[in-house]
Amino acid sequence: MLQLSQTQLVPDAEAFEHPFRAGTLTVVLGRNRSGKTNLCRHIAGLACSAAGEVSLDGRVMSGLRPQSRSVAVVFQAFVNYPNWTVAENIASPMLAQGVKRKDRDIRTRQLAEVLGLEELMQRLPNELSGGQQQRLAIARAMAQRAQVLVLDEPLVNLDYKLRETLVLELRSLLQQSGTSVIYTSTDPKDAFALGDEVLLLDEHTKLQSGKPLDVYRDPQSYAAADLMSDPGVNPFITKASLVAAARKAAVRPEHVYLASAPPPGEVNEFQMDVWGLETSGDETFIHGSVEDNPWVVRCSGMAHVVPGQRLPILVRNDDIMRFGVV
Amino acid sequence: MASIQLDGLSFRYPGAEEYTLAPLSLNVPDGTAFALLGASGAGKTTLLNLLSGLLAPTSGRIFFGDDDVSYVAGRQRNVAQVFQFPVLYESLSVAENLAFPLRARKFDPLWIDERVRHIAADLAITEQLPFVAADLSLFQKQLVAIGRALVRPDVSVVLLDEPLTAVEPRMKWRLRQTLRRVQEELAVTMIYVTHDQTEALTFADQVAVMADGGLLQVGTPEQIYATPSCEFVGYFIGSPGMNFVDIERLESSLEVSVGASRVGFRPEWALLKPQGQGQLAGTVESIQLAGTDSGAATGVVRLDTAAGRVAVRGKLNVAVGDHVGIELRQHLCFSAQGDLVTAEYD
Amino acid sequence: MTKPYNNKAWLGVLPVLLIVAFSGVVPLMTVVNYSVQDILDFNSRFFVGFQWYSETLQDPRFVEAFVRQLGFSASVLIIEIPLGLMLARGMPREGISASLMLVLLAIPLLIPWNVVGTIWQLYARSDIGLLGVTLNALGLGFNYTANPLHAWITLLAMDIWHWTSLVALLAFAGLTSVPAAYYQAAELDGASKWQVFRYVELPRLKGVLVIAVLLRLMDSFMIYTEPFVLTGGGPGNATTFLSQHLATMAVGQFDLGPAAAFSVIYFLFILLFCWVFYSSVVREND
Amino acid sequence: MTSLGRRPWLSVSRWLLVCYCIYLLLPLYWLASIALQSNADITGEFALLPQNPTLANFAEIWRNPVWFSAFINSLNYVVLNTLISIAVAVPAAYVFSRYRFLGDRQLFFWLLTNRMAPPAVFLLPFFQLYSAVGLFDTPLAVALAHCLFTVPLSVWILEGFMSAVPTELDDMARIDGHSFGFFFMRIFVPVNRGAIGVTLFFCFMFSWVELLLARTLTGSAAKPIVVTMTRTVSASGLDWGVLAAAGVLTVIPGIVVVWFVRKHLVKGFALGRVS
Repeated sequence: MLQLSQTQLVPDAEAFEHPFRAGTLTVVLGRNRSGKTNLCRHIAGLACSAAGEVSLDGRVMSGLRPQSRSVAVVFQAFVNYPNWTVAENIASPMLAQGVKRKDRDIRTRQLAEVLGLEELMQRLPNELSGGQQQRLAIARAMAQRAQVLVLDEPLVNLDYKLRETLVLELRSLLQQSGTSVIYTSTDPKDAFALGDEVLLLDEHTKLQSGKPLDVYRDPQSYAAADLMSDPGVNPFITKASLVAAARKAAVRPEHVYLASAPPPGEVNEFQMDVWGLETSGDETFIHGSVEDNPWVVRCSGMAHVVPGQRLPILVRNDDIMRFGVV
Repeated sequence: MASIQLDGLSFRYPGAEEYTLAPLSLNVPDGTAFALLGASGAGKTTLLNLLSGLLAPTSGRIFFGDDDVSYVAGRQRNVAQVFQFPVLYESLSVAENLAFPLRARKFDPLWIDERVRHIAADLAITEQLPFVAADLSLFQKQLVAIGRALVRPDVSVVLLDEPLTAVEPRMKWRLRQTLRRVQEELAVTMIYVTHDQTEALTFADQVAVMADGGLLQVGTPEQIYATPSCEFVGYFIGSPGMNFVDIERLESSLEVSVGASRVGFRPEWALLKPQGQGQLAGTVESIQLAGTDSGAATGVVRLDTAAGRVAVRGKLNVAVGDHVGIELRQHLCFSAQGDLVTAEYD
Repeated sequence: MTKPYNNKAWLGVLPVLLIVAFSGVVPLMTVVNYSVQDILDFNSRFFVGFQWYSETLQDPRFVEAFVRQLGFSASVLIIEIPLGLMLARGMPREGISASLMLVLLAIPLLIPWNVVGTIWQLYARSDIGLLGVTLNALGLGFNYTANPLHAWITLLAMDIWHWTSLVALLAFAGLTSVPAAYYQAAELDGASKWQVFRYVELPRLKGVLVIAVLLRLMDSFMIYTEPFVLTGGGPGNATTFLSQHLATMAVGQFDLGPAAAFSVIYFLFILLFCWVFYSSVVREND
Repeated sequence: MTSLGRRPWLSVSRWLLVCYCIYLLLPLYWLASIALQSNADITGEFALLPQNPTLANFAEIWRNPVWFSAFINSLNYVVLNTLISIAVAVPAAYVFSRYRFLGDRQLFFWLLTNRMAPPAVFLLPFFQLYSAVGLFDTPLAVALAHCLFTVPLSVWILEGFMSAVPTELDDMARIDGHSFGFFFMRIFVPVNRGAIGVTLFFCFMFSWVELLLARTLTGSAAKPIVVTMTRTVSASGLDWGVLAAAGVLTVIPGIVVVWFVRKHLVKGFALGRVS
């Protein structure tokens, strides 16, 4: 179990504690510049402005150099040794651990097969595609057989479709490995797809943590709710009766229904002035304003909506999230 | 403004055997928002460089309107391009940057100022006009780059090479909407290169899907999504993409077109049923949460079936290892070679 | 990612410090030491304060040499910087012709400075030199050993031959760092040649040009060997520059005090250039 | 790339480049032609092409121990200087590019001032210093003296190149468990071999061409080629042929070195900063 205590990701940030239970895959979710990379470097022992104690199974690692921590890292940029071949790159951590050549070659070949690099063994990293370079970095991290594996937004620089396939590969790969895995991302989909646990980071400090579905269902703050939806939650307006005495209230884009497809249960109707829409085929995001608050409605399939149209929309009562009830 | 007509256009680096861009023909009507969608290495940027005149075609013709520009130099083609990162005259002010192409073409100075102010207002960068380009934020710089491309009244086509790559995720949506709005207002022909299907389907009236230097399908976003011309397009569009199963593997019959050997269905076209029902039997292999719908958890269920792995989207009222039936509410038929066969579906 | 602060880094820098200090600090101290004393012989020295400094500054030969040096350095800059820039714009950027051009232009930078003097001596002599004979054949009565103007022109021609490549290669390095997209955008804009140079290339060349100007200024300011071999400072002392003047004073007449004072003034002048250079280029990058 | 977008306005600068190349090659051609002529032909009636070219002058150099040893002495201290400079500059440049430390900016500036120090200023003090230390008239003396100029330049160029190498590479090696030494020698230095090659060229360039310090710090034992050449002009009769031959021989090593590092030359000239 990896335990963080009095952790401040930047000097004046609010300190927090967090246990990463052994064998679990925790997705650290946060916007850009919310401290995700600092958290990764802090755990790995690399130079960064974070402070606080890091202990692994009770053993305090804070003072130790990265070399003597059992932590492997995959960086956001595809970092491989440019002058070594693919095989040498994968074998690098085993070389440092003094594993004998015979075993090294076997494990290198196994990992290369698992990550689809077996024909590229003698190639140099810059001859590989982006996806292959990141697979190489993942293979090397796994070759280390570290107790903790940290992946800092590993897929963000890859093509849209490649990202989708690699997330699947990573899921099966990481679950079998049995190590504690920390995976940072800005996309809540990764939290749902990969995370046994999710840790929300905002303004360089911990916001909330727990099972993805639990955190999604009852976020403890507006910011936590906002993080778990992409593109963010819809802020509720001043209608006192609806939101009772809550200081703040919001509803998730996917919980706003079109009048044409009403959901079960008690609903409230609003009118939305449509600005425009975005679609990826499977789902469509309708952007507009509801009582001059910017709102987004997510619906499945390709909705046919025209900018300037006034769209009747429905919100179920128990989909409204209320915060700071006085 | 001009329509773009390509026939048999291709490109191959001297000395290479296979084509970087296989011969293709395409017609882009004037004023359309056109997207070139494909993974990296699909030949999108090569096509763009052929249109901008940076590369000379190996074979085939390019027509802007009805004049043949295949071998005409870029400066005579009246083409504008927006790159992945903002390409501006860093030492000049925003106003000078916007006026530059107009001054180079010797338009009347008074008219130039008016035009620059009009475009700046359109892109909401009026206050930035006096500032030196180098001092702007990345987002503002890309807006100015777009302004430079739109400022010329006689521009025949505006080429955009993944213009949002360097922009922060939260700002992408705003830039996309601005681009779309301005494109409709000025009715200028735009060709938008991207590997991101959301950008392609959102921006374009017409989408061309490319892979390995070849053009697979051209159609409206709905056509591309609902009736992919081949299995690759079906799989490439949609996350997760379309499932494909061999017809003889199906449990029960399904109206199937003549000559079809495989059936394709999108995860949201299928429904999980109790064991024994539906056209396919499968065991749940993994569950991927995506959120809740009216309180119940929803997401993607991946199943192992006699015909291989499939993904079904819906309520997650199953657990790993359950044996269930899969009912296809909608499907398409594909030939053995993977091409769409005239589909019958309700 | 700002660089972490770590004083253990001094271990890596220590060897450099020792080597450079050994040949840099000790001699400098001795020079400064001599510059404030009157040394008759090894054991009789008198502290004379700034006497040598004021004397040197008023010494007409120093002032003449200084003016000549400024004149030479100025003319070197005026010709070599623009010429180097234009050459760089003409240089091929890809393929074997690019490598050949690089090697050809680098040659003069690799020739020992006295050999450059010798080459130009052989080349410009009016009896056996290709240039000398041709010019005389044209009836110009060219003789750089006798006529001060001819000596100056030959010296300048030699320096241009010797150092313009440095400016060209520096400018070329700056030009090749301009991403292709900027040229493409200018092409689509219909920008003219001049506009491409003024708005695309020049802004990116600022850093490199500052390096070129200051390198050429300082190196030309210190020039000794080539004029010594070619004209020996002659005819008369028409081409005696600062370094030569210092060398004759220090080694020749062995009056250590003034020579040391002269050296310190010379060094302070160079230090001034260096500070301008450091603050404009290096600080800009940090 | 078969491209239409080639910059058509190259013609003027390209034409100027060709003229300059001619201007550059003429004196070199003349040096070679003089080197191939006997003294009689040289001072005889003027001719564009060497009438009866002979290799006598080169043979004279090859046989004459004074010239030959001078050549070896020169190469001696140049190689020594280059090795010392690189051995010392590589770790320093690594540290400058990776860390901030007490007085790093001032030290970098001080190094720069040494590169710019006029050699003439140091003639006498060097002479005294190196004689006092007992190094006078040895290749090491000249090598060390040249370090005053080549080491700062090497640190400057290498620091420029090394800051372009992402620090994640160092982090990666630490996480893999490699010691600093292993990372430095097996990963960092090989990755920067292009930069080191270019720096080698700049050190060679400076040390090989310098005369003043080389002459001051050598007596007879370690007299380099550059000094022997100046002696020949003033002392013995003006044997132009042999002098030109020696001149040709001093040009060749430079060409060989620059040919090997030509690929990285441009980046080197950008001093690693602009790239």
